Amino acid sequence: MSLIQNDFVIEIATVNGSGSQSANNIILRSLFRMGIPVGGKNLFPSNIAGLPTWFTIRANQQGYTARRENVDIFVALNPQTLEEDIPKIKKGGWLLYPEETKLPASAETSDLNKLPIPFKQLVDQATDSIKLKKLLVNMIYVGILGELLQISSEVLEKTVSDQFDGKATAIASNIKTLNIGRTYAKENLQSKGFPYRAVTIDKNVGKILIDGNTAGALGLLFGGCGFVSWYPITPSTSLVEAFASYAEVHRKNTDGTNNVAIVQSEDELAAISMVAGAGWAGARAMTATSGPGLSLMGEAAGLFYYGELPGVLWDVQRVGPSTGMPTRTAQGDLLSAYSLSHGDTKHVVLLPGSAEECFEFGQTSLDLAETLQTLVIVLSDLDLGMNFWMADEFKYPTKPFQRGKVLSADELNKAKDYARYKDVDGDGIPYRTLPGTQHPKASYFLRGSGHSEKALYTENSEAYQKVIDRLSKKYETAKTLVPKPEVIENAKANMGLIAFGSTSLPMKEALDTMESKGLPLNYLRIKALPFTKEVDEFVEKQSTIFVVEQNRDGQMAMLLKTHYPQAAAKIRSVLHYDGLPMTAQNIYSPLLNEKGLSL
Amino acid sequence: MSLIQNDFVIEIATVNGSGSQSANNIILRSLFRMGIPVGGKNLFPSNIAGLPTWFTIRANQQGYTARRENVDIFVALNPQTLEEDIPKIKKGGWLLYPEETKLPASAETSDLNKLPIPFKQLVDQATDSIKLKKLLVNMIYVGILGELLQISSEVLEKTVSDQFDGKATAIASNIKTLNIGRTYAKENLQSKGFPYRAVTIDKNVGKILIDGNTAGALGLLFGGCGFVSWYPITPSTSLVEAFASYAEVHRKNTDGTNNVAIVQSEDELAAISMVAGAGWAGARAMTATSGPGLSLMGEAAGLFYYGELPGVLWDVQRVGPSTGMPTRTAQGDLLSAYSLSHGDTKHVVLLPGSAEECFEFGQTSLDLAETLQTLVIVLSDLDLGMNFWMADEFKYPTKPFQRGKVLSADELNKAKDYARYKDVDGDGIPYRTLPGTQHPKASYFLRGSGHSEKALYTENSEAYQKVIDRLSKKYETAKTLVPKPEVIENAKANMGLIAFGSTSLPMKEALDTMESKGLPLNYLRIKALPFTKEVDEFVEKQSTIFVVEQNRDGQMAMLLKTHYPQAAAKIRSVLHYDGLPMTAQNIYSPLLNEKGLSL
Amino acid sequence: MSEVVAGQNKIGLTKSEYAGSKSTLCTGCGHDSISANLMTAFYQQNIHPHNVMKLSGIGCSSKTPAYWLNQSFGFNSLHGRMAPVATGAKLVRPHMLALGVSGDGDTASIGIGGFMHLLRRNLPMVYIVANNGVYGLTKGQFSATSDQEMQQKSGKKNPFHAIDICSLAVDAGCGFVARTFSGDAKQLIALVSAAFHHKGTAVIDVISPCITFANHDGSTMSYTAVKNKNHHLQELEFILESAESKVDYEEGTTQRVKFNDGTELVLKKLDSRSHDVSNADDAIVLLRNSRAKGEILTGLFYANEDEKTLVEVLNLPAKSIGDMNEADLRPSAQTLSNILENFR
Amino acid sequence: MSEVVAGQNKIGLTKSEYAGSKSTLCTGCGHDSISANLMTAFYQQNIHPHNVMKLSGIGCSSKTPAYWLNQSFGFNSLHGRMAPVATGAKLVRPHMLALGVSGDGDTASIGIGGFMHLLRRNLPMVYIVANNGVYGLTKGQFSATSDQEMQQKSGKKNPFHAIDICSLAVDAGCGFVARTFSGDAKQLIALVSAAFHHKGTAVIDVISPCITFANHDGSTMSYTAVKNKNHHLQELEFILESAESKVDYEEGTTQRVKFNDGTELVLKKLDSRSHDVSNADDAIVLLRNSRAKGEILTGLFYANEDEKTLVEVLNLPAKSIGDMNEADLRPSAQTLSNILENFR
Ligand SMILES: Cc1ncc(C[n+]2csc(CCOP(=O)(O)OP(=O)(O)O)c2C)c(N)n1
Ligand SMILES: Cc1ncc(C[n+]2csc(CCOP(=O)(O)OP(=O)(O)O)c2C)c(N)n1
Ligand code: SF4
Ligand code: SF4
Ligand SMILES: [Mg+2]
Ligand SMILES: [Mg+2]
Repeated sequence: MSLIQNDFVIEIATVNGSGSQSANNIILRSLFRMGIPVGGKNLFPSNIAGLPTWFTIRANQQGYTARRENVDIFVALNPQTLEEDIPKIKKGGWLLYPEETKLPASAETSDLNKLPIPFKQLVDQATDSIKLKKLLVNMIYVGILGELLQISSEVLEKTVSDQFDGKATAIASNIKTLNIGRTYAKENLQSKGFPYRAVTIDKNVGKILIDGNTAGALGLLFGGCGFVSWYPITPSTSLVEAFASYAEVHRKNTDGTNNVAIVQSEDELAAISMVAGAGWAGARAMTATSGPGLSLMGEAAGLFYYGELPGVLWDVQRVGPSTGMPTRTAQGDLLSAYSLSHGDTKHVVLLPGSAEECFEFGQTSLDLAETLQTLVIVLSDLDLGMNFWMADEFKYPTKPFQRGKVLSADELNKAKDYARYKDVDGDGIPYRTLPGTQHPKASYFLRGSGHSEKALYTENSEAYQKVIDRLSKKYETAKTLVPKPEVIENAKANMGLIAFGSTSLPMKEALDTMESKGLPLNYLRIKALPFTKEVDEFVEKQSTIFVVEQNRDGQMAMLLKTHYPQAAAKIRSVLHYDGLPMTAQNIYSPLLNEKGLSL
Repeated sequence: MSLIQNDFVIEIATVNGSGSQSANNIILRSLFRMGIPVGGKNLFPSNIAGLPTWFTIRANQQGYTARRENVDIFVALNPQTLEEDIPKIKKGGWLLYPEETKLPASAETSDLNKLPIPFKQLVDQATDSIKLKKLLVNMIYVGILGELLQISSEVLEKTVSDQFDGKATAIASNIKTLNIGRTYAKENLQSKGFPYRAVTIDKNVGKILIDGNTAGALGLLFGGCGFVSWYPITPSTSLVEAFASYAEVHRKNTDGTNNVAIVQSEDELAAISMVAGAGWAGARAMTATSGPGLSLMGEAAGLFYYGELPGVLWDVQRVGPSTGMPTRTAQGDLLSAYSLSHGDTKHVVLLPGSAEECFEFGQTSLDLAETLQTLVIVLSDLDLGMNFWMADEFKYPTKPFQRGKVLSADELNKAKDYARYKDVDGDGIPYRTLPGTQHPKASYFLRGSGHSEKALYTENSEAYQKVIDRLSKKYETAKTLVPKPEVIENAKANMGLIAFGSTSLPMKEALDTMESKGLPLNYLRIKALPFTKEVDEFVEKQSTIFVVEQNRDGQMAMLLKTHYPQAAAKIRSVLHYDGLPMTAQNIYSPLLNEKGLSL
Repeated sequence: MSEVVAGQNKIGLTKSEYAGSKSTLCTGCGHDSISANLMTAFYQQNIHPHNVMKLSGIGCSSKTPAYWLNQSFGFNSLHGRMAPVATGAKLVRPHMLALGVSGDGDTASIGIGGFMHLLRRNLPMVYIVANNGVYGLTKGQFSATSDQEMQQKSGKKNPFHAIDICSLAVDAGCGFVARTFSGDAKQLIALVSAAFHHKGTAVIDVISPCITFANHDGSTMSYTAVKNKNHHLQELEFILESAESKVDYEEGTTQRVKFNDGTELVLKKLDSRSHDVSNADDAIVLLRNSRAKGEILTGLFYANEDEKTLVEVLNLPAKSIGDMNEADLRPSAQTLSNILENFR
Repeated sequence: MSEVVAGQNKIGLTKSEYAGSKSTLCTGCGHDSISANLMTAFYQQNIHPHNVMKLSGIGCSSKTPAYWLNQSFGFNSLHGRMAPVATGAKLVRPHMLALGVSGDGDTASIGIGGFMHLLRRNLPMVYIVANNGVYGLTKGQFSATSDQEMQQKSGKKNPFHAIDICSLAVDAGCGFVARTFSGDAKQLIALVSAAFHHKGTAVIDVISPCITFANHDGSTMSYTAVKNKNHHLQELEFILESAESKVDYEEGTTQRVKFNDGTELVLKKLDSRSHDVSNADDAIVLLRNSRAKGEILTGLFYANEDEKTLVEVLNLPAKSIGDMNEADLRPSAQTLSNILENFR
């Protein structure tokens, strides 16, 4: 038996509300602390308790931490899903299950190593409380996996105590249970030939393990967001809740007052409208939502665009259409976000592809919203927002906030014939004033109806057109200000691959695989709309462009074809839209297949 | 002096709420009744009374009835706008104005024939009532123009009495006033050399003169629309109000009950939601709105798409973004309508380009909504919806309603393993049942959340994907069912022009002009999304394609590039987006210019 | 009426024919009790599932229509849009019974506009608010019906006034307004049964504890809180005919609400504050006072069978619009010609 | 306080400095009177336009903020969204006075959700509903405040109940609820002046006839109807200090509403029904009865200075969020490191 070090996928099947989340976290984080690159994905149902949930952990020394199709080690605590779970396990993989579970026929015929575990008996040793048993049973498998993988007790126990953050009884009972599992494994499973091992290495120096929603919340916190209005919706809720809990502490003044206003609104129409009012009044303001909420914000989005109001709308995408699958991931809101609202409206869209970028764009989005005086839509997704991503420790921002062209009373004194909607600098970006500015020229009347450069009501064709043509120019200016794409050129390649957002996670693995199979590709990851000149250049250079995205209709490909008509004919779509986080195989399989290359 | 017969543009400038509308109508309709092709455009402000309004009438024997830039005969009843109005008048054109009006300097220097008219004095002869004077003064210019143009008294008076539909006193006083104007002109203006003449011809046999909103309302009436919910918004209001007033009479049973339910809702979210409920329950149901309302309907639009609910959303477009210019025309909602709602949603969109098509699509939209079990968005616009268009008399529909695949209890008895969302016929269109069907298999649970073919809740990737892939297939089927484009090939041409909607009105004039100037073009007018195979073929054949549309961003061009990547590079945009109805010159000028051809 | 067979109701259906799919709510959720009681009411009232439209918005509460009457027609719509969806459906099929289950977030937050305008229009339907004072499905945020000072699990207190579904409904002119508790089978079933027979909109605010996010100390809507604070205004009995009443109530202690089809709801006054339920002013003041005291007052607050319903206002015919076809909906060729005459 | 110069108010501004652009409404529109009276109130109350945020939705009424106080900061937002827009703006600049003008359609139809939740949150602002019972800007359709049986110009009758802005506001916990008539300068100015000093949301329902679409016989909101049906509940006088009152009222016939800044609104009871305006129950019942009688009752209905405002609930600091920058909004580098420790 040859050992397999630091390269395995564990999946735990259970039901939600059963408390396995913290157990899974402990395994994940312990591996992370051993310096092994890891990723964790929680596949949960859209209800509160009692339905199937799966948690997968991938540990991989090369840093391939995306989801992977075949599970090496499967912990089957949910007999209901066992039948559908068995096929997920790799040939020769390992199945841990409660000994009383009757395995389906498929388990018998599959090439599997089966480890029946006396969970009940073991947890009985840990506690007499029925309520606690339900929770602690999860620590049994933590202990067993810890022993099988040879995660040191020290690391595991430290992680447990961090997880239960000072709560001594909880820590003690969890460690006790964990060790019951551990001991059981030591005594009973050593001879089974379990090949996977976690070995301490040093790949995670300077790294953190975090979800994108928390990262985004931190970005907004350090980026100076002063106003948040939101209406709860999965999977964006945790972003605002994280922001609120940090702000609760870190925006609190010594007299107990708060340097932030957070309002849970009555619906999404109100949430985005509040942001409009707050942005107008001078706050760096934002709202967060998901698909249905995005649609409800359509009318107001047009007001931001046309009235030139700063604001950030953070959309954590889930599977549509309509209510869709609220707890599954997708990138299906791209087209809606880009042209959200009737009439000629188009938005600046940021596309974070990592936890670092969630943190960074939390700040950039506010800077751009104020600089460009417009709505900035950040499109994250459930995979990026709610799963566990490795990231470089976030860098403390040193640059001041970019607040754009705001005229104070003093500056107004100097300004000759100031007009709110006039292009003074040739970049399409006008100057604005804030309510309360003590100057007769400061006041103007913001409206979503036809207005002239002087912000006066108009139905005059030229006056109207002047303003909307300037808005087009401003959108051109945005191209020079939005985040530039990530580009990885491959000297051997003449074809290119374009992706964005959470598709970045499996990309390195996919590109490496394709290169090794004879399909080297140049790679560009778009981080924003409008497309910057780096995108122009990349598109021009490739002989064929594969656009990989997580939606059915190839929405990014549509936008690319539209913006690069000369290149439209060479654009091809690679689509994945089943609601599950993207794997490397989702990318390389169709491409290698099509090129007649085999794995 | 040579006479110009049946080829002139009259413009009347006044303020809204002054009652000139009926006077203008009388001139327009009298010319129409003389068999001369005419078009009438009302340019009105977004308030109720007191702001500038212009009405233009174009009479043209060749049938060029679109707006034209240069006015031949200008009636200036609004001194406030005179300064800006003067330049609109053609060199050598005619200006009628109240004698007491002080003309601006520009009027003195321009090459104009000025006819000061003693309006006050003349109307004083008509009535002593101050209130009536305000209204009747408009009939003075009707009389004068009638005389100048030599519209027979008989025609004019008959039109007046039809206009005031049996109200004897109103008819008498209007005719009296009209004749005061007429007499004045006969006595004072005959020597002025006014060259324009209206001469009876026979071009309008079998024609009517109607606005698209009324035409649409009639289409819906005869198309079997049984449920309407709406929230007032310009310029869609008159469609529903017309439908309601016809339904009031023609859907009334002898016992006073109504074969229609019309609900003025509290907002657009409610309006479209009511349509969803009504469509589900088996009615042919619709709502009408304009830009802001379209945006508010975004969330529900996704429910129609994914839940497969029939319904019609009639959007009479106005100028955006945001509130924009509510009384100006545009085609800026195309992209929003196409992909209305988050996630992978795409809609069937109908694009009527004439009053006939408003009538026809009033029926077709209901047929398609039920056949395809989806939302059908009809995109009209203010120009088509509210201005006066010539049309062939509408043909009474002879075909039965197309109600799609609805299973009765009897049919369910025969159906084996019926499933609501299953593709039985290979066209992507499933079978549905209506609430109340007395059969155990009839019931299903409609939801916008993830569902299987059996309409059961699902978060399963394959089950989910099966349904949304079928929706794509259904959209393919739609291509074979939606109205086919109008195509006019020109043997001399290798380039093509694509347009849609109200841009059709000036198109003949534009094409004729271009051909005469050495730029013959093939022409295709799109009537629907998705594009049909006729569009495929046309696009393929042209060496260059000019896409003419009334929006800033070239939205139709974007969709064409997206759908025809091979042709993307040859697609060029011709855009007009100042809020005014399209003219032939708006089309041919940029094209001739670019080709170095001169007028 | 056909003979009644044991284990079947008067229309020959067994109770299991009123069942739905398995609930996916948390064990112990108040909403599951509502489902169970609704099933009983439908069964007892001999309503055939085929004649029922069940509607909902989005939320744990709005999932429940999937858990009863599988043989009826369900529409799980959008968050906050149950009211207008029901309006469209009911107007097209007025003969069917429409029952909606919404949540407090679904009704009083995002859906308050639709709710209030439904009441103004008096759409014939039974409108149930499964009210737990929180957004269950998004994990326990306060809703607009959360009592002021109610605590979240985290200890965070709600700073805002609660919207009282019942006083709001009475002031909006709703002709059947009641409150009950999810677990109070007797009261709930009596109210729902009566609501089936009310001609217009019937609103029933059902306090329905969220066991996961609002069942702790500090929650004013926990099972314990409801137990302690629930005051029954009346004892309720729904009867199909005047003669049927099993109980002989003392003169003056009862009020009978008569529905147009001859059925009645008999109210036996239990509380000294028990008012004349035809008096809306008294109902509102009673509700306001009881709210101020922090109690949960249950019973029927207001009843009025005189207001026109939307179906009546629109004067819809006996034949459902949903069943109409060319003959009903397409005017004649002559009509078209006549109309077109005006455009010449 | 600086000396007052003739033709100027105490802050040295002339009345013309409170002017706005020329109105584009119909001649005789009630809304124009509201504008004129608002200007006077701002002038008289010595409020500097620079310190005012004026907000609106969409409608004829919502256009009016363009017609007064050109030197203030205006936000003509979206149809039905004035309330949330005001919420965002006011929280960011709590020191500025926020006054909104909305219509009955804007508030009671499409905007009812935002309105009710604004009231729940008690956002400090003056909320004026310019109420004409119709959608003026879209040509006279009934709105949610149209009285039942009110007729359109065409003779069509409104079949639905009116939403009563005032009883709704009282029940929702609003602490300043009044009604007046656009043309009643004295009452309107007194109410608006007092509203400027109220700590939370002040709702003033201003009956404002639409001369074009609702001024005919059969309209219950025409000038004639208002003239005939307007009953003043009280005579109102707003005073800056207790001592200032010019009138000496008889004991028992007056009530004084005191605001936290020492100003007062003196109410002299004119109607026998005149109640204690601190009693919400009485206010609601009074409003309901008066509505049933078809009269237009004007005056102050409810006042309560005790409820926390949203600014207080959020515990916002003296410095406006709108004036904050890095120093106030960006925690330290150390804080970031500490936080990141939890993600290792
Ligand atoms: C437009 C929209 N916004 C937000 C959500 C997320 N969401 C789902 S349910 C819910 C609240 C449910 O609360 P309630 O109606 O009280 O039902 P409960 O779960 O408490 O029974 C929310 C906010 C959504 N589905 N749609
Ligand atoms: C979303 C949206 N829907 C509809 C409209 C059209 N619209 C403009 S004003 C208005 C109603 C105005 O009524 P009200 O608020 O009572 O104001 P009034 O004109 O009567 O003063 C409507 C429906 C709109 N602008 N936006
Ligand atoms: S979260 Fe609350 S409301 Fe939702 S199912 Fe669980 S107990 Fe019920
Ligand atoms: S339509 Fe009515 S509300 Fe609008 S401006 Fe004219 S009078 Fe005023
Ligand atoms: Mg709830
Ligand atoms: Mg109004």
